[in-house]
Amino acid sequence: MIIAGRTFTSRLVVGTGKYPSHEIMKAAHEASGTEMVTVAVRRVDLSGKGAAALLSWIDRERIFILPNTAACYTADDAIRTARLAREAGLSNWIKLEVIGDEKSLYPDNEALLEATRVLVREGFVVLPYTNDDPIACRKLEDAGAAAVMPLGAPIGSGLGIQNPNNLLMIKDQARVPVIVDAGVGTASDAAIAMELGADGVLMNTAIAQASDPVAMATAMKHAVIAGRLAYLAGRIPKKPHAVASSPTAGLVTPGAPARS
Amino acid sequence: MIIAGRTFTSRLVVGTGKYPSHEIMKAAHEASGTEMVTVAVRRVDLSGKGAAALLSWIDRERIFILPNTAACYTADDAIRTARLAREAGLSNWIKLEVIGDEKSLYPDNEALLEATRVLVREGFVVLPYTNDDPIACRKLEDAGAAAVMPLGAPIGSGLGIQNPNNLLMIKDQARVPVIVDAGVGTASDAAIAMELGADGVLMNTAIAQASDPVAMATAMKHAVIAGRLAYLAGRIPKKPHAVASSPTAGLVTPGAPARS
Amino acid sequence: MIIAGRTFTSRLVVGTGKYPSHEIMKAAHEASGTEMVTVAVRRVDLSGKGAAALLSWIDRERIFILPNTAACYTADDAIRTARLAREAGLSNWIKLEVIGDEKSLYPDNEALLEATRVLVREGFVVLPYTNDDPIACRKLEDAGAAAVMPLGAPIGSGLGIQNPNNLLMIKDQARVPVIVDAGVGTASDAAIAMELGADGVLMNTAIAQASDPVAMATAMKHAVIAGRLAYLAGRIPKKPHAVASSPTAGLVTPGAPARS
Amino acid sequence: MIIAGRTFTSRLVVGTGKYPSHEIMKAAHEASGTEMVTVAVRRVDLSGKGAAALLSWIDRERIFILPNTAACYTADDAIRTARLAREAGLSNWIKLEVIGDEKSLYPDNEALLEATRVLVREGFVVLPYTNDDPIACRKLEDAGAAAVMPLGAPIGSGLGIQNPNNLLMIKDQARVPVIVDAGVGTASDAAIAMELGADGVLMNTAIAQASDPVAMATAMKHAVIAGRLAYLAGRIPKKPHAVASSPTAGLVTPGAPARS
Amino acid sequence: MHIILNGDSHELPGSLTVTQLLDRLQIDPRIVAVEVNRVVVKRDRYSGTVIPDGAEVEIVTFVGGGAR
Amino acid sequence: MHIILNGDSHELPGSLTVTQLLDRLQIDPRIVAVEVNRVVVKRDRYSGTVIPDGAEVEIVTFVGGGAR
Amino acid sequence: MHIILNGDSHELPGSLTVTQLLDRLQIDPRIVAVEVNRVVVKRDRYSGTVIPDGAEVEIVTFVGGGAR
Amino acid sequence: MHIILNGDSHELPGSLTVTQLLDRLQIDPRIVAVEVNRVVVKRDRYSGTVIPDGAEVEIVTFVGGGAR
Repeated sequence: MIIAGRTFTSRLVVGTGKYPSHEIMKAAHEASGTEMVTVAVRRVDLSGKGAAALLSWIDRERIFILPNTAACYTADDAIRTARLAREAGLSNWIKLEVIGDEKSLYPDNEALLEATRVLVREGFVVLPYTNDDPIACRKLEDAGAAAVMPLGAPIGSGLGIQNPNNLLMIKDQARVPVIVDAGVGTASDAAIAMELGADGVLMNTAIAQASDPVAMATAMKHAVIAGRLAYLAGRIPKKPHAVASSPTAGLVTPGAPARS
Repeated sequence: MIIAGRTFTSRLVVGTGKYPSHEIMKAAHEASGTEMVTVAVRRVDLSGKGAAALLSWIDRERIFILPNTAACYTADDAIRTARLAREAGLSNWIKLEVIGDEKSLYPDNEALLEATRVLVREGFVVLPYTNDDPIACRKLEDAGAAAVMPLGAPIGSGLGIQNPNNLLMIKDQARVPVIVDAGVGTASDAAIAMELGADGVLMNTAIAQASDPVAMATAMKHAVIAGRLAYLAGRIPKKPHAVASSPTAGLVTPGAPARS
Repeated sequence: MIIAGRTFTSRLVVGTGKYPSHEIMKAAHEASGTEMVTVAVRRVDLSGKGAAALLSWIDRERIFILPNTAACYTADDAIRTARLAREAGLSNWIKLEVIGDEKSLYPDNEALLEATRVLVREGFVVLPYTNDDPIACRKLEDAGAAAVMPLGAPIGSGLGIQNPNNLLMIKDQARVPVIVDAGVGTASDAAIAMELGADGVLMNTAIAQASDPVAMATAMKHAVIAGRLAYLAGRIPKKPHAVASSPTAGLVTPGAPARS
Repeated sequence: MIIAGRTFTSRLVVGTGKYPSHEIMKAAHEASGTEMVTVAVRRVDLSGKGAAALLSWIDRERIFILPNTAACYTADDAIRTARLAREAGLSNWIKLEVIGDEKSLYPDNEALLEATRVLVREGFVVLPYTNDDPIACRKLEDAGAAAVMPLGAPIGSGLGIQNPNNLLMIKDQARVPVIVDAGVGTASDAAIAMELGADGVLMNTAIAQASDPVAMATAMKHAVIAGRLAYLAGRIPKKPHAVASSPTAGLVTPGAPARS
Repeated sequence: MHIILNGDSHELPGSLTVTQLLDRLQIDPRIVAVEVNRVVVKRDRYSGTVIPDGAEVEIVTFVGGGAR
Repeated sequence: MHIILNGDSHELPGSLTVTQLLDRLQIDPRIVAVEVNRVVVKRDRYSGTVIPDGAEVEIVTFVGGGAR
Repeated sequence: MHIILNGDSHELPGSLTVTQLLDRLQIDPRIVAVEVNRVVVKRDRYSGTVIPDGAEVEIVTFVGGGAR
Repeated sequence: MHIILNGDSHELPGSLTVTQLLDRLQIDPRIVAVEVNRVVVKRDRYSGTVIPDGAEVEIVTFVGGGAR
């Protein structure tokens, strides 16, 4: 997977939140084989209680860090957060989130597009979190996004890919990598995303909140490889039951052919 | 729908259990437009408390009564219950149930087949409750069943039709009516069963335990008509997104035909 | 269903295109029980061949006509078309479509929002065709849309409701009617849309291109009633198989509980 | 996975038919990491054309050979074939198939049970191919089957697991290994089978008929590992959209539990 | 005299026919079926069938129930 | 005089009002709408609106179409 | 002498044991199984089993096949 | 001197540069970013940037978080 000229061997991008401990996070990152993790930007805790610095738990020799603008609800907030993230010295990449609704955590595509345009002009490598709308993805790409990151299902829902048809449409038209961001609940969900043609998958809760995050991280590593290989290998066609003697035979499950 | 020479205008068969009251049951039966209801056979309550006789709440002018062998776990029990039901004077029809497992309430097809053979020989009109196995359905038909009643999902589960492909296979081969028995949860489930080609649908919990049984009974009446008409009307084919230049074009979408 | 103060007894809105003949269209409209049909705006044919005027085939005593801006690809085009439609004298209602992509026929939500704002200011009753994005729907509502019309699946695809979760989210927040527009293929799809809480369903191809459009129109009438009643009646809960002795028992189908 | 006291490190069982060539079969077997392959029993070709002996293309150091009774339509045929297979000297294991219908290739459970009883008495290690009926699986287990092999979908259909609920029920009660046999089309299908708790997966067409069988075999190796680990890791619960104030909250989403 | 009636032991004053038993129990014969020692008694044999001492008697009727 | 009518060039004998144009084209004014140079002409202005030379004129009506 | 071999009629020069038959057919005995008149012949009985005239003989081996 | 630091009011002994503020707060400058009055301060300007009285100052760092 190549994004903005940078090559990633692993197609699995993971988060850094909601783990039981930093130790488990580190072990899960290693087990997942990931080469890119995303981190949030927040105010330093001034209470004196030096929280263990997150970055010290990430193996930066092997893992690229992708700051994000999680919890930003306007284009301005997201732009400001992106600038701070860049100045914190990691890179000029940003996982751009502009949340439209606190409950669903769905993106505000209008504000997202605006922020993408501004940040691309300022030289950022922008990876926007968007919904699974092919039109929004095309516009983000036209605005200079280095990848598009459509959601598979609501963040943290674990529902899996809700609308495979949309992902097919998005991938079919995209000239930048498509990374499914949010919605994965278990390994097969990641495999399905890859089988639909996604270039990568981003997940956090599915690993961090599993009963055994390290085992789940290993599962996800295998699932992404499995899904990618299956996509490339060319699966057998599906053969639903063919209803005899009908012009629409087998076309439609669970629909049915016309009878007189 | 013609079963054993008897014509039913309504394709909806309903139960008589689990209603909040006999009054509501009667109103729901009327709202559903049903012409056949199924009743269980149980020991008379000798405690003196004359439970309101069920049959007095059923409009036998319009509704045919189909006794069942619910709660029988062996072929012998089911056969004995069927004989008692016949002697109770309603008819020689029997909805044959031989339960294989208390938890799932799935049928024991082996015992069911045995009981079907015996009862058909004794002149019963046998309507066996079976699972959605095309081979079992064919054997029941060969044994003389007047209809086959495959389950859509576990009894009382409300999960809807779990395996549409199996129903298509069953219907495709059947020369007797196919009535989906069990698993319907809401109106669209009944419509789907009919769109798959089922000749009728039998349900109890979905109506009796709805918040408003009479409204749900009305919904089911419309749903069965809708599904049947849609089946006859010949639906448009499904057109999943066609991926232009891929060897796996369109294949990966759940429910997609092999070639669109 | 009340939209902009106008009450519709039927919750089914249908189209006027792709019928085998005007006669069949008229019969299908009648069979469907619809009280609102949508019509496109096009240049008059000047070739002298007076095409049978569409409007003469619509029973305007019983059916309200909703002009649309189909085939408009920019906000400007859609606005201009809406103004023409109003001047043609039927009403100030408009089914607003701004198409973003010729292949998918998905809406361009950014341009749609812009056109909605302009037309609401000009006094139109705007019913925008949008995708199933809760954030877009909320913004359209905030912009003054009289209803929101999220798609269930691509126009003409017949795939049915692709993302029920999105529709639940949209309906949960909406203060204007939600009409599922596009994607219905057969009766159960319409029932499902209504069971999810939609206030209405709009369809064209599913009826017009069915083998028997009039039968399918009747099916759809029943399906919409069935789905609405089932929604109001309060369905029974779904009970997937409960796996014994597990803290996550029954939570997750097709996922699975943790084991040691 | 331990069957009849024999331990298999790999949970993937594969077939030996329908490959483009023996060379590709051998490479696919190796890529899949399988430790058990199934072979059919057929009359020797007496035409003099010494077909390359299948067994010479199987690495018997690492791969256990499981003869099957494919294409047998009666208990007698299957029993006779099993006896021949045993005498051919590989082992006393048999993948027992008694086909009930040429079109669906579904098992005849009645005959299957009879053949299982006979062969178990004769000392065979019997692995019966059955449908996804929990009652049939329990009876096969009671008859002495060393594992049960329910189908996920029709043989060769590539439809994936059609009824996850049935597999959950089967696994929940089984005291012998459950191996999903037939129906897998792509990697995610295998992962789903394992996530449902299956002990193993058997497939042939999905690998042999893929555009690139070796790549698909590798995909399947990873998918089975991924699914197994995800099962053990304990996935996060699914959280469908919760509808605030509705009696039917969250119920209507396909696959959603009643309460999450 | 003693019989097993619907699973419970039951004392009778003496030898009874099915008709007499139903009458004694105040049960309308039109909506029940009767088994004596696991054999169904035809409706037109009620008055001619004497229940033997120690018999297992089942009297059943129809109650609500369907696909649960 | 020359106008662009529904995308095609069209010759007119001279200066016409919208009413006159519709009449000449035998179009029933009740079921169409008219745009002159991208501005909708109100129905009650048809007789008072003179179409300028070189104008782009659009005459539209309703046809079948819905969610395709 | 005449037998039915794998479904087809087959002429033999005279009475043969299973071992001799396999040898004549140039079949490696290690990867086949043999049935004579629907009864499996144990491998260690090949040399002692004489095929009767008119016998139905089946010689089978393993071929590719799985869950199709 | 008074500033708003990460949303809370904060007293300073006098005029400070960004470098001095971080030092005073014992914050490693390598893993934070600083905004003064909503403008990001470039890292190489820390020592030259004096924080004005009443300024809104934000000091941020990276914390765990992803697609939640």
